[in-house]
Amino acid sequence: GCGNKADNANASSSDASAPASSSSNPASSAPVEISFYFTGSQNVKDMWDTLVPKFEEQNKDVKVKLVYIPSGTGAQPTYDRILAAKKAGKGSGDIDLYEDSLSTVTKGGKDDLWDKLSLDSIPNIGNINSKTMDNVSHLAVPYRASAVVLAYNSEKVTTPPSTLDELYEWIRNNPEKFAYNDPSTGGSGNSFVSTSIYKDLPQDAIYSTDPAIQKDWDSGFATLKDLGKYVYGKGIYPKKNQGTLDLLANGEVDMIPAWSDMVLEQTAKGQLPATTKMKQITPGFNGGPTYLMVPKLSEKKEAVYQFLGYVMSPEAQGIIVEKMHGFPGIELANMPQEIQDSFKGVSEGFRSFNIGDLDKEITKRWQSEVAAQ
Amino acid sequence: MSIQLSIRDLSKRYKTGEGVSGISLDVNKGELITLLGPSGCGKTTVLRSIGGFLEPDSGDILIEGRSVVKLPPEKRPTSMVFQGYNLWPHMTIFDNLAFGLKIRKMPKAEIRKAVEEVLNLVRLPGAEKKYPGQLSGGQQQRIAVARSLLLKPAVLLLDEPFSALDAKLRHEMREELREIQTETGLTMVFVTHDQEEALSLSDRIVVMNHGHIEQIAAPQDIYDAPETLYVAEFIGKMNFLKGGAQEDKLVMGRMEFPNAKRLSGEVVVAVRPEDIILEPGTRQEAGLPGTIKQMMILGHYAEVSVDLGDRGIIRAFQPRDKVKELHLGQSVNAAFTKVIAYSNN
Amino acid sequence: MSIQLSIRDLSKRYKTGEGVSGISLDVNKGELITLLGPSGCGKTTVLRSIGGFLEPDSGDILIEGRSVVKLPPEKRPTSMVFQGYNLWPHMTIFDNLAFGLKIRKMPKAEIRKAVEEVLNLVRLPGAEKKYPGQLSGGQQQRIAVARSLLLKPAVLLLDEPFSALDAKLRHEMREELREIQTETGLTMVFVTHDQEEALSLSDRIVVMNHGHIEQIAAPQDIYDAPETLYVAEFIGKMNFLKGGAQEDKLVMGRMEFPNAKRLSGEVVVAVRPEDIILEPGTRQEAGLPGTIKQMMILGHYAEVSVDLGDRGIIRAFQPRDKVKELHLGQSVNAAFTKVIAYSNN
Amino acid sequence: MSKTMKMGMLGLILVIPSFLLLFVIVVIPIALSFVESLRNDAGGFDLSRYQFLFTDKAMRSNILFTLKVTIVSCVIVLIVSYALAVYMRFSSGRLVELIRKTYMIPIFIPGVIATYGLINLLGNHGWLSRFLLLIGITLPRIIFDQKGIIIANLWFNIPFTAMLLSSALAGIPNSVLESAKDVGAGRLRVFFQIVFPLSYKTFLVAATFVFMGVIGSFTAPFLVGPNAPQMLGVSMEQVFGVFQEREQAAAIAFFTFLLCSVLGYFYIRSMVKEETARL
Amino acid sequence: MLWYFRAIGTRKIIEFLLLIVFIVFFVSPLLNLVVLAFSGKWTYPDLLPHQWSLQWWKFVLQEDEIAKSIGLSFLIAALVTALSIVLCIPAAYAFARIRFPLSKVFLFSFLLTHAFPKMGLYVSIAVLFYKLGLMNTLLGVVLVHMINVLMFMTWIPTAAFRNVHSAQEESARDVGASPFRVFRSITLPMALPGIIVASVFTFLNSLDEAQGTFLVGIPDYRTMPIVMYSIIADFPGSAGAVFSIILTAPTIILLLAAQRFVSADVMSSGFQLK
Ligand SMILES: Nc1ncnc2c1ncn2[C@@H]1O[C@H](COP(=O)(O)OP(=O)(O)OP(=O)(O)O)[C@@H](O)[C@H]1O
Ligand SMILES: Nc1ncnc2c1ncn2[C@@H]1O[C@H](COP(=O)(O)OP(=O)(O)OP(=O)(O)O)[C@@H](O)[C@H]1O
Ligand SMILES: [Mg+2]
Ligand SMILES: [Mg+2]
Repeated sequence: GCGNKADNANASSSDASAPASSSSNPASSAPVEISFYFTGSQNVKDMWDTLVPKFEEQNKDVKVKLVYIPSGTGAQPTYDRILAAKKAGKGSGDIDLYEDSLSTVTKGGKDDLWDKLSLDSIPNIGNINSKTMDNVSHLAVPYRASAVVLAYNSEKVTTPPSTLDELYEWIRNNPEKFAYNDPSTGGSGNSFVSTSIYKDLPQDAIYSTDPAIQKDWDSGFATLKDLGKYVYGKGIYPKKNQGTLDLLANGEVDMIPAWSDMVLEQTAKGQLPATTKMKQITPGFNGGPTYLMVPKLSEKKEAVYQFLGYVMSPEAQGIIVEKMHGFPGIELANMPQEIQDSFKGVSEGFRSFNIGDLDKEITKRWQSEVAAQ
Repeated sequence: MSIQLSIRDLSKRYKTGEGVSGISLDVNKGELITLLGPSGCGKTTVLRSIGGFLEPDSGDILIEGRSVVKLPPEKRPTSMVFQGYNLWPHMTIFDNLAFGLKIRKMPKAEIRKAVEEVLNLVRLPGAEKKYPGQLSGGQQQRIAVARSLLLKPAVLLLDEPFSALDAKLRHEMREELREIQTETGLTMVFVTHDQEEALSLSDRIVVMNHGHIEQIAAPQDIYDAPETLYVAEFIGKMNFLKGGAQEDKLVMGRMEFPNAKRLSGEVVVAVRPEDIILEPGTRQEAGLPGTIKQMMILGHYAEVSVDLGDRGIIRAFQPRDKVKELHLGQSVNAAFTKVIAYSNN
Repeated sequence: MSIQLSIRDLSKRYKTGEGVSGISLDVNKGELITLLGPSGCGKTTVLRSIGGFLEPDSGDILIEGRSVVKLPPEKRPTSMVFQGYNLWPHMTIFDNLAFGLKIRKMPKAEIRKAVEEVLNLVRLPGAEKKYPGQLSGGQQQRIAVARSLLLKPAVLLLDEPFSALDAKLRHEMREELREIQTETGLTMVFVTHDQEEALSLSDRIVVMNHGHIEQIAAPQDIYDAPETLYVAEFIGKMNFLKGGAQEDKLVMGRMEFPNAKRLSGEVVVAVRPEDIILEPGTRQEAGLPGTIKQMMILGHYAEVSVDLGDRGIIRAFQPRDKVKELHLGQSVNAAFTKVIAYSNN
Repeated sequence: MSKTMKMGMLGLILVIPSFLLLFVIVVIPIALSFVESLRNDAGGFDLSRYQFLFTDKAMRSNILFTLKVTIVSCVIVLIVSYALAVYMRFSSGRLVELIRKTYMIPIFIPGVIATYGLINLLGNHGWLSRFLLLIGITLPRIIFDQKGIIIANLWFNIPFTAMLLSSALAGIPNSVLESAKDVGAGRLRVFFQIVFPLSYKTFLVAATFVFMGVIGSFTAPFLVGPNAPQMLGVSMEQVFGVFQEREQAAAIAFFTFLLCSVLGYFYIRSMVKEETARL
Repeated sequence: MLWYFRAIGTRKIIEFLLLIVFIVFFVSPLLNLVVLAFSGKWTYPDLLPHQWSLQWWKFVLQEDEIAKSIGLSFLIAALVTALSIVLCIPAAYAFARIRFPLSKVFLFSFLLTHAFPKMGLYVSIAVLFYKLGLMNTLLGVVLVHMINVLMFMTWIPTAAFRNVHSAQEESARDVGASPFRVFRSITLPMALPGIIVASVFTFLNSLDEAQGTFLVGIPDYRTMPIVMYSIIADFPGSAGAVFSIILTAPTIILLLAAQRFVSADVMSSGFQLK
């Protein structure tokens, strides 16, 4: 996790951003085209659709082919493709840049799929919290982050809870007015579950991938199990992030954990009532950056680095923040002041977990213990 | 004889306007009466009204003096044999036959006995275990009749039960039905469009036309004295010729006949093929001259077509021996032994 | 007369062992020959072998002197009319008729003319635009015949073409086919299991039994002199009685007949119903005594069943007028005017 | 003889292309997944994946839940479809005509869309509950419940089943029914002793296809079903996609296949019987 | 349940009510989507939206992705239909007309497509397709779509061919048509209703296929249902409703166009193989 605490004040490298010039090779031949595979919801696509033309304008020698893989159900086809291509000895399967979550970074680390990214090839990596880069063994860059927050209907809820315990109490006092989604189908529910499970565990347990920790989950699961009868529908966990947002929108529940960017966007578009407000509790819900990875066997790494350099520049990050209503991938301190200001209130308590495959175990155990109770 | 079935001014019109009306008919106990008429004349409509499968618009139907119009089919003391697809293919012959009896809660042993008896009656003993699909068409129809007989209906209704069978089988079935009727003394209403079938089977024939009754009479009377031109056309083979009526005489060429009906002007003269005598040559005094156009041997007799020129072609039945003297294209003289006349309108 | 179709020692056995063998037959040009026999005797097998739809195991088939056994159906100068499902429901009558001509690349105008002509021939002028589904069964069969006629086949094959039609229509169609044959002079092989149809249509009849030919002869000869008991049973109505043969005499009760075939011992004596004379009372010298069991009027004649006691029941055809003198249960004397005898094995 | 050989060859040649396709996209994957399902954690081969199906509490309840939903759906679908088919067979009128013309449409409506519509209709604050609120009834929970899955199954399967059955009923001649009435059979007796036995084969066909369709379904149970227990289709997807246990998913798939095979056996047997009877 | 058996008076009423329930059951989910698609603001517990709007139509129609996906879906559906006709019709003809060894085994093997759970099948197929290099190819998508339709495409035409009476074929041979001509002019046209029904079914089924496409065709082959999935996942009700209508429209139009052919008898004959 990038561990972007709000008090990070690592502003030093902010002017080191040299987006276009860093490694451009003016071999004035035909531009190199790189294939960039990414997932996410519609707004992610919009964001890249804005960003890429700007980049191409500044870098005539590189073209970015955007390949959008819509979010939904199913396996991880792109990852499997890169893996299959490697096994078949067919390079990177024409995938030069790939965007996904932390678990894929970890998985690809094991399968030795990702290229190691260094400050030398991409100077703008310096804008990123170095601890975060170490966490992912420099195999990926976090280019944006979203936080999970409590979204609530301010007409019904005047004083929102500010800690997890207060939240539990609120849930118990307002039966069926809180909902979180099935953790296997969406990050916001997942975040609520893992935050609850790690509530009473030591601070850095959230960076541990040691399976031994599983036995310490018991009390967390006990709480979740107990909450079951107070949540929406006495134990209904909607599918997907949008599932709980729909419940909030039509007034069936008053409070949900949700991705800040989705709430912001949907409030702006009027899909959520204007009375919807957000609140981060402390310690914060498990949010998370989204990473960009370069397949080791890509043949166009130079061009990819060039693009990554641009993405990690404050200029690009500004666009990302604006489009995604999310957090920047680089340290907040490297961002313009107005952006820094806009994050007051939400960014506090933002944490990021890195528990690797344990996440799967959580969903599994949640499925059999909480859902199936 | 007591009246078993009485139909009183029955009317039934479908939405299309077709149907029957003004049907009145009394059937005596033990009588076999036939409804005869061309396709679409309403025979089935009458029969289904009796059976309860159609609700008449008006009129009454009495069986043994009791009105049954308000009863559903399963409550009526009638039983029906349909043209085809009569048996239930998923049941054995025994179950087919026993079905109605079981509904009547007859004890098992009795059912077995009754089924055995009726199978003997229709000459299919031992067929109990077979399925309908394993029987020939004729056998199936016999079982269908047997099934109805078992229920000892007050009136047995048969809707062209043999028309799906081939000629030989049809003949056999007729005889058998006749025998069964003699043995059981059942009252039957039989529907057919085959006049030969009607003639051979019936005590009386009801000739229908376009939803009404044309004539009710015994087969011989219908054959000998068809009341209307329509009946004459429909029953038996008949030749029609133009003729003239003069007071008490009917005149056709050189032939004269008595004018029993006192017709006048142009008339239609009907002659049965068997009432025509053909003589070689044209010298005869009476009779019409013609030439032989076609000859067909139909078993023990022959059908000879004679071209009478302006008067058209007539068909005559001749004994087989006689035909040996005739040949195609030969000039002959056709004399009529008996004619019936109808007014020409 | 030249021989149009010649079948030589044809054999065809299915895997089941059923089929035909030793079939030899010559058909003259312009002749209408009928294959007659009970269901399953192999009529269709022979016909389909001629048409090319079956490959014979052995034997030869010659049409106009040329062997055709090796040709596929589309190359043979034959044309076939099937029992049903003859027409192609997705084509208009015109297209149905024109299909074969188009394949023969006949010019359009000629096709139109030919179709019009043949439709006149089968008495359905103006039916070109209709679809088969819009015609009645009889009309469809007429079109089927027309389609075959159009191709001017060397031999026209008809496999029970009328058996799906009802009795009246069947009669009509027979006459029409006869007329068409007279007009066109086509050579035809006609399959039927209806002996009446065979008798009325054919120039010659081939009676088949269990895959072989029993007798080939003209209808009259077949009727008058059935060679075998089987043929006698199959053609026309026939009564069978037991009798004894003594040198040159056949003896039955008080009656004696000449023993033309020189049989001896117990024989089966066959009598046609029309060759029986019934006289009231039992005083007659010749004839067998019996009682009347059933009478059915069949149009211009009547069928009377007479119970001869030990000798069984016989059926006699009597003129209608004669029957009026008879009644059920009456004692009668049955005398035979003509009999045929068969050895009893 | 050689001709039958030739025809046989021709038949095979005509069938081979489509069968080959079937082989590649269905038979091989089934075989692969069978092999996969036998692979244990250690990489060896045994039945541990299948054992897990019956030993794991959640999995066991998934199986039971699936069977329950499937059987309940089948029973309701068959009853309602039968009623509908009987109705269409024996009634006349404009309404029936309309139904006859349109009842097949749902067969062709994309599953996602119908499910989506059902969610919006039957949800807690859905359209139906708004209507029921007017007359003071609160809608019981349908979406996120087995009721939702069953209702969706009804929506998807009734038209198809009714279609099969109505064509079977059309094949029963009126006279067969009338002769039963004629010998005195009441309405229920006519149905149970004549109509049903005569359409029983089609009934079996319908039951087979409804069963197969429901037991392996994914879209509807995923979108409207409860979080637990899950239908096997959903569970399979979760095990494969989220838990990434390919072998276990294969075992679930194969187990479902075995359940379907039971009905498939009866179906094929009855069809083959009919074929031989026909020849 | 046996409405028709009831006594006249109450029977009519019960019958009518049941029919209404029945119709409502099938129509209302779709109707609900229509209302939703045109709604602006529609909060609980209002029966109808208090504000109608075309906002989501504009939104959905502006996405050029949608037009692209519709085009792609139709292309794929057409390919699937064409390919399955080419592959399955000869097989259907063989099943109906020719006796050959193992024909029943072949015939019933098509049932496998329905007996094995789709989800499991897709997963295995993905594994296989990676090996064969069919992932994210048009051919791969087309093949996956064919899984659903192989059975229909074989069985329904088989029944249709069987319903062509052999006398009808023979009489065409008889008037001089070669076997091929017989097939072209007689057998095929007569079996056409069955083939059309199967093709329509195939086409629509391919238009609707989502799971398999998702696994095999992503990322390049984003068909309508895939877009639908992501819209359901990421957008609120109204957008999904709009898209549902857009997605359903071709189905309804095609059905109406083929209405003459789509009859219960033709379809169900395919499952009974009589
Ligand atoms: N259910 C019906 N609805 C409308 N018209 C009908 C109905 N049933 C019969 N008809 C019409 O009523 C007329 C008489 O029909 P009916 O069945 O009684 O004739 P039929 O004498 O039995 O003829 P067939 O010898 O062909 O059986 C026919 O014109 C027929 O078309
Ligand atoms: N394809 C076949 N395979 C095996 N046996 C057959 C086949 N076709 C006919 N048979 C048998 O061969 C015998 C003769 O059949 P064929 O069809 O020639 O009889 P048919 O005289 O035309 O009878 P019908 O009057 O019933 O049409 C029958 O016993 C029949 O069962
Ligand atoms: Mg009738
Ligand atoms: Mg035959």
